[in-house]
Amino acid sequence: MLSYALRTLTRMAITFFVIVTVVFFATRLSGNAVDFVVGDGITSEDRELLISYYELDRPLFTQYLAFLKSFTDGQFGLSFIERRPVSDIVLERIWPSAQLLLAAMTLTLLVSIPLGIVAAIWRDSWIGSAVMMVAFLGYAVPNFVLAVLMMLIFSYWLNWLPVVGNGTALHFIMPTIAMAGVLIAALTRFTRNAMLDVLGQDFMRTARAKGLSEGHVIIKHGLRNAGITILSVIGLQVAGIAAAGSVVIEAIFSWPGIGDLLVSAAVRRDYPVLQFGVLTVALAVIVINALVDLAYAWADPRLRHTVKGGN
Amino acid sequence: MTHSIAVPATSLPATAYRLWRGADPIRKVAILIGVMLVVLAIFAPLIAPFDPNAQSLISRLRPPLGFERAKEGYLLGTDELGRDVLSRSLHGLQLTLMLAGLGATLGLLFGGTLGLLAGVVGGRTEATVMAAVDTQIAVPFTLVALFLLAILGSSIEVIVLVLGLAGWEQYARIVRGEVRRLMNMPFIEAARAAGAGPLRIARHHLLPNIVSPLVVQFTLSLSNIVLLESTLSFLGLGVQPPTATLGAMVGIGRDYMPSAPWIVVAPAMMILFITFAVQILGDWLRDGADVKLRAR
Amino acid sequence: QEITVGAANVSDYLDPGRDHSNVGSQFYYNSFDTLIGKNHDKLDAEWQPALATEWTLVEPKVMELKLREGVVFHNGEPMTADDVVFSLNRMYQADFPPYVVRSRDRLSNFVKAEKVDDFTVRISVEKEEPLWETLLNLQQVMIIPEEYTKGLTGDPQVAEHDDFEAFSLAPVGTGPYRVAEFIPGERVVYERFDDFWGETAPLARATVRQVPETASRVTALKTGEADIVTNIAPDQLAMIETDPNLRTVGSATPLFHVMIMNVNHPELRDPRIRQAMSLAIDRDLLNEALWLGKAVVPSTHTLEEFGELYMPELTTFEYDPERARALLEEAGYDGAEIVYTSFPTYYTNGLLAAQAITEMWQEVGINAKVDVQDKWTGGDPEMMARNWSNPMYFSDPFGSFGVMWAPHGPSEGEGRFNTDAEYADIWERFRFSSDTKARKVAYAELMDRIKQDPPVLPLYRPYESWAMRKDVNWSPKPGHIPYVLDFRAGSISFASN
Amino acid sequence: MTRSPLLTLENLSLSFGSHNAVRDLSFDIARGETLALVGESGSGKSATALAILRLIEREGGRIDGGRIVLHGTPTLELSTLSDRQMQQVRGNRVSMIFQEPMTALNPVMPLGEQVAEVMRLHQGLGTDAARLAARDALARVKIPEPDRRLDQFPHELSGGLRQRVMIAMALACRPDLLIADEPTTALDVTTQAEILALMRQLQDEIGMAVLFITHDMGVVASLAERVVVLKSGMKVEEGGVEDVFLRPRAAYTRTLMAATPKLGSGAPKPLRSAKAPVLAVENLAVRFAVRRGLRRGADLDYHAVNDVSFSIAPGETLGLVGESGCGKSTLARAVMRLIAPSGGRIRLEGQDITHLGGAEMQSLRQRVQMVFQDPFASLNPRMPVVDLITEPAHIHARLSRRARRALAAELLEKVGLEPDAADRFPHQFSGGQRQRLCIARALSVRPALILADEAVSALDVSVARQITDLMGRLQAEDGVSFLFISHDIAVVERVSHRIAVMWAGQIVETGRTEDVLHNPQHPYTQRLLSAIPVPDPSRRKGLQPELAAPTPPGLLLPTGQQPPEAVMVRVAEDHFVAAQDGIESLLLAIPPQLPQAKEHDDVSAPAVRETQHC
Ligand SMILES: Nc1ncnc2c1ncn2[C@@H]1O[C@H](COP(=O)(O)OP(=O)(O)OP(=O)(O)O)[C@@H](O)[C@H]1O
Ligand SMILES: Nc1ncnc2c1ncn2[C@@H]1O[C@H](COP(=O)(O)OP(=O)(O)OP(=O)(O)O)[C@@H](O)[C@H]1O
Ligand SMILES: [Mg+2]
Ligand SMILES: [Mg+2]
Repeated sequence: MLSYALRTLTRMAITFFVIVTVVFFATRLSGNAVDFVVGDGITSEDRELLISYYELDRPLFTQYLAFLKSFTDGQFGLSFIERRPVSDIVLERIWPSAQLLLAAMTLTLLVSIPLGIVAAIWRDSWIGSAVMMVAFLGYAVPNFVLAVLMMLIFSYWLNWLPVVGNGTALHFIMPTIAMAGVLIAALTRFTRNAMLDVLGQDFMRTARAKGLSEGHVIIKHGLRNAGITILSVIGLQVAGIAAAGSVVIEAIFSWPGIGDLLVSAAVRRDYPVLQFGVLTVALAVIVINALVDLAYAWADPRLRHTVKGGN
Repeated sequence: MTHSIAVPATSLPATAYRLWRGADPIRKVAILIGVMLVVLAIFAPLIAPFDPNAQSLISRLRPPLGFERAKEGYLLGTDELGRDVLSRSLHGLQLTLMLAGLGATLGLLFGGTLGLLAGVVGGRTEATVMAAVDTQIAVPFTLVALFLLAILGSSIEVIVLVLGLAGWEQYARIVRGEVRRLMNMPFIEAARAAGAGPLRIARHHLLPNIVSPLVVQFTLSLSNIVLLESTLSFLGLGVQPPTATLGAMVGIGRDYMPSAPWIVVAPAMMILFITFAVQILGDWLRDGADVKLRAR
Repeated sequence: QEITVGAANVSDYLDPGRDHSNVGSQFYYNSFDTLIGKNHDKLDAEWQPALATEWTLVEPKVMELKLREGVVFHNGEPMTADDVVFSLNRMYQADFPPYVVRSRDRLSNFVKAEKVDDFTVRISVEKEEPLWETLLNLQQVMIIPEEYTKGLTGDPQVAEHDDFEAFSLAPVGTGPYRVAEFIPGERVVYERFDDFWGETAPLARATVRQVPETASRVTALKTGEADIVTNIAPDQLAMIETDPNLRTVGSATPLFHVMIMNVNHPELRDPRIRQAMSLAIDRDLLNEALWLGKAVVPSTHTLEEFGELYMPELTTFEYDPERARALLEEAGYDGAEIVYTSFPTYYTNGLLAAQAITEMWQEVGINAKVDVQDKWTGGDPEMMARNWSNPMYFSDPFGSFGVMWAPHGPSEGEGRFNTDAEYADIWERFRFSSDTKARKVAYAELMDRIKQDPPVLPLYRPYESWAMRKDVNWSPKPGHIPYVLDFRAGSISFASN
Repeated sequence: MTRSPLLTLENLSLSFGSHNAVRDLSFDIARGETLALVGESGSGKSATALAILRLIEREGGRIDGGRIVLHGTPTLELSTLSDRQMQQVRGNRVSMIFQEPMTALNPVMPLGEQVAEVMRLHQGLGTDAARLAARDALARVKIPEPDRRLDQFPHELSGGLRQRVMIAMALACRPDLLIADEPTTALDVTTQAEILALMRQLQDEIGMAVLFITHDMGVVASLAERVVVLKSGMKVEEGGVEDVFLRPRAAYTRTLMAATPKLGSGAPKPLRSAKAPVLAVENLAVRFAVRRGLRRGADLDYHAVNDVSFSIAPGETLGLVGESGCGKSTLARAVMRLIAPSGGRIRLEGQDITHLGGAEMQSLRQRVQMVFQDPFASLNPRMPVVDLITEPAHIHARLSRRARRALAAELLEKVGLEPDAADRFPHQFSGGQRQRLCIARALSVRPALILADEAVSALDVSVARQITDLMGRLQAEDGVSFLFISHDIAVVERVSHRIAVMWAGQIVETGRTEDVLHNPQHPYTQRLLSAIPVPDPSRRKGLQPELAAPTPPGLLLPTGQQPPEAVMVRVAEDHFVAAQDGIESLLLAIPPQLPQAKEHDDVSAPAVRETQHC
């Protein structure tokens, strides 16, 4: 178990280091920050001046070392654009994003697991098809179209829901739904498939032969097994989908989140923010995945003891 | 010597036909829509009444026929530069389907090859590939796309490349997982016992058996790519104007959703139909490919 | 009264000295003062006492200013000559690179400020300055507290770079509103500053919140989450106007959207090609179509705000596709692809105009293509043509055309514009003649140079719109530089209903 | 004897879609009686069982007609009950155990919970009471350390133990009727014997009736009181077990009886050939790295095959027997060089192939072929038969398409399949036919040696018979040698010239078939032989294996350590037995022992061992 944890940690560390490096060089390759940071209309001598002020004139490798070193000072440098410690900027943005993601995940789980089960049980009837159709709809609408559409209906016309920021619980409704749309579609489909796999297994027959009611069989025996499979994808796919979704959703609902921050940092080549932001997100994803892995290993007794000692 | 690769009875057309016969009406409708879209896309240049890029600044933002201020001949109205929305949608459909097809194929080739390599070779290669997969999973793809587009510029080729890279890690994971599973199957051992080398095993024994999960993933990534393309356009990173893609039309047109919704409706509906049809197809193929379900 | 403004953009930092962006201009006037003020209700310059109560030229190159007594900074410190000298010299004798840049393009004639006594300062210039008041009314020379700034980081006695960096996050000025909260890129919260030296601010609190998506801004206005929203594209106006609770205001902002051309690009070296590019663009059509006719299409690089130097009579730029074709022919244009680069979203209608322009170019036979780039490419030798804007940083041709097209100025510095001794000579006359007539003549000469060998085409003064609740009385004032959100007394009020 | 019926089936007809699985089936089961339902694979046995529990609809089937009546209080007509009403019956009055002990248990639920669930449901027990009851249920099926088991999961138990849990679960509510659908088919003989003994004992305790489904006539003979024989969904015979075995009336029953291998019905004469062996294996060892820790000492190796030596002469069949997991397949795979041996030498037709490189090895592969344990899994599901069975030949000789077709036709004929099979895919064949495809594939290169790994274990007796006959024919015609791997000793006896008994990675006894079977020396061999059910009701004996299991050496060892080496001791001509150093002399001193000697009658509980490495 200990060596397993150690291996996982090492692997995480390596992934992290690779990301650090790739992100660093990718940011440098993708255009000179000066063009973005200081903007238009400066003379070449001013340009030189600013380049050296932003320390962009140092050799790439020195910059890289400095970047690595900035991990130790707890601030991770100063944003080129916002002129404040990167850690402040990123940390301030993470919580709203996490909240939104959490809300979206909760909604997703609440909706898609029952839907997936229904779709699996009635896979051959119209109910199953209908559920899947609805789920697919979630996949079929670009999330920003869904977001703007909701905004027009519920705010512009009906004036029921607020659209700016994350101030109150009401603020969560539309962003959460817009973000969960794709997730629900994905997870419903996944739950259905996992459930279908389980439904065909021998132990389900055993459970029925015991005289358990159908509901009990499905929930206690079926879902428990399917759940493990579902868990394994949540970390993998969901993180990616959510990260992609958050960029758009945050922009539309003026959500002070990290997705929005990263895109604008990327667009403006705010290297320090971009680097640290990507790393934070990556770290979050890595940690979430590791947690999911752990949860997976914990939930699946077959993985709980990798090797049982000999006798 | 001609090598006729075995066409299993579970080949795609056969599977598709079997599925079609057993399909419920909803699915049939969805598939018909899909087929119709493809036909529309192929014949877009013939059907489209106007040059998709021809502007007419004086007749911008005209609503579809039947509404006040509509412009003669412009069935679905005009966009923010007075271009025909219908013609742009049709051309956009064509380009979008092409981008999605190319992108998904690229992802399949790239991710699939890496996954195959990882699964067959194992060891260090596998560790490296899987580390790359982990890395990709940890870095939101939107950012990768952003970097690539920034470094390489956003020409169509680069966009195809970017779209192709989206989801490569899924292919790699799937292929590697399948390969690993298959490598433990006795029939692979049987092939080795027969004297088959690694290449033969990969080509004749692994590939045919990975096809169906790949097909399913392919359909999934097709619709993912359509959505991704629209997200890129939303961020202003998509195909360069004035070229029309569905994503670009929706992404740019979103500002007009309150004031001139018709700009967005047609392309958005097309996106909806495409992804919808593709999803159903994929789901369907999955059911068809699933031996366990078929045994019933 | 409190209001919330939904702005398309909120600044990433707040420092009037280093900033000259269209985004930043929105914010400074509420919180900072200049030495010499201006009547913003008027188009023409009418200078008013602000932090300085009197100013006189004591020598041809030295101005002495009497400072207003009893002025207090937002942090409670009283304003003295030390603060003024510090504020001015941070620009005049800049060594903080961002200040150096701003100082060089507009304040290079200023040598230093000196304290005479606690409420008197002297400012000296290198050459006799015809634009004293104008240049003392600049955003860049707004007054900030010395002690506070120096004390922000490191040694409290020394103004380090980091002090200025820190200041831009926690700005302190003398204006009627203090910045109570500032989250870069997200929101600025103003609170009424009770110790303001002038007329008390009408609002107890004003929040400017970034709402980047157009549809979201309009919706926020509908839901009441915002009282005023900025940057409404002309296409959206009609829809808002249909709502009985809302209204819109707008004006042709003192700024040009321009098309710049790289005179040094191999394909464009022949001026006739650039003239053709310019002549092919039907700017009135652009205005009609994209701006619903509300923008202003100039015949030369001039703005009404220039006062005496306003010269609408010059025809430096015009639409003549026939001549364009002829010139292309003459120049032997070989059908080389001419790329028009555009920011994707920065300028209202920018990308649309770009597409329309390329279409117009194609009309006259130019093989044109749009290229969308997020970054500034003005310094890129590959750049052929692109969109840009030329704001009026202050109301003088020097504050608009002059900042960008001076000899060794930014445009030349970026290598897409050339000047020679003759140009420099005309420039000198335009910049420093004490006689307005002479300046006018010189400016006309410059315009002629531009016409002969065009590096730029001003497309139009864009029509910028704000939308707000019907009961909010606010509109952009004619005397301001572009985009200023002026919430001072007399600038905003509410209809009682 | 008056029989009071517990369950009556009247004219039951079942179908799956358009396929009629069972037609017009009638029989009844008396209280306390054991009825065996036998028949070839696919004859409708499971369908009948599922119909009784009314689970058949769930599996996609249907009851077309007939009645199923469960007598008692109250008498119920099961065929008309609603699902809700059936839930009161299932697991309570009628319960069922299934063939596959691994997959029939929920892999992620603690065993205790799986058993307790039934108690809570049918006996209304509370959580704690149910847990206690579950513990007792586990104890009743003689699971050692029942307390600990409550919180274990299925994968932590050996197949035998899992099956006990299944039984505990099924018997938890003391049902009137227990349906056992091939409960021991997946287990090896010794474990099977233990389970059957247990079932018999519990049946006596509880007094329930048992509907026992199997196709193993040996099991039937030793367990059942009455027998119903099914063929293609129809009852062909019904009667007392003695009648059916001794005086079968239906033709099908007679075929079935004839095909059933009976231990002691004679082995092929030992070969006397002076020719050099086709295969000679010396001191072969195979290790698997099971765990690689960070520290050196933490590495564990599993010694699947240890110090194994044997040889096979041309035209000879060596039977390799041993319980599941003892290393038979691993040995075969090592001989094929599919896995690298970690020690010892392999000589094929005189050539040392232990360390041959890939290319050289490839050309030798045509001399030795393998028929894999699981015929379905060893056929690529996406390849048509013509390509499948000619693949080895194609790889070695690059055949043209036409040549491949011709070869395929020839091979198919040889193994008794229709030529049109060439264009079909593996899933379109029955188990027996697939096994023939595997053999055909092995034959495509005219090998000198075929390693047949459990080639008939998955088949029912009549089909198995056909396969072994086919192998015999091949041997006679082409002089092929076989390494015939099985745990079914009766089959091995019929085909093998010599036998090697494998146990815990080692060959513990080897000799001529007759000698080993009639004069087993090693305790494991003795136990194995005693556990085999004899398909003859008149020779019914105590069901428990009569000998306690010898303790196997630990095979999972820290890297570097070796399992104890056994020494082969010659006890008769060509008959060797492994001996640990200590008992070697002892063994040599003791005169040969006959397996019939019943010295252990009083030893009751068979020692149960967890096999954690299978
Ligand atoms: N779910 C199903 N769908 C369709 N046909 C089925 C299904 N289950 C069984 N069958 C068919 O019904 C027939 C009877 O099957 P059943 O499982 O009862 O056979 P069995 O006698 O138990 O065989 P075995 O010994 O192999 O278990 C077979 O022909 C089988 O192919
Ligand atoms: N790749 C492997 N890694 C680790 N252990 C293995 C591996 N392959 C087999 N084993 C172990 O080696 C032992 C022998 O396995 P093998 O398959 O040879 O048994 P067998 O005698 O053929 O059993 P069966 O009758 O069930 O086929 C088993 O305990 C198995 O778990
Ligand atoms: Mg069965
Ligand atoms: Mg085996």
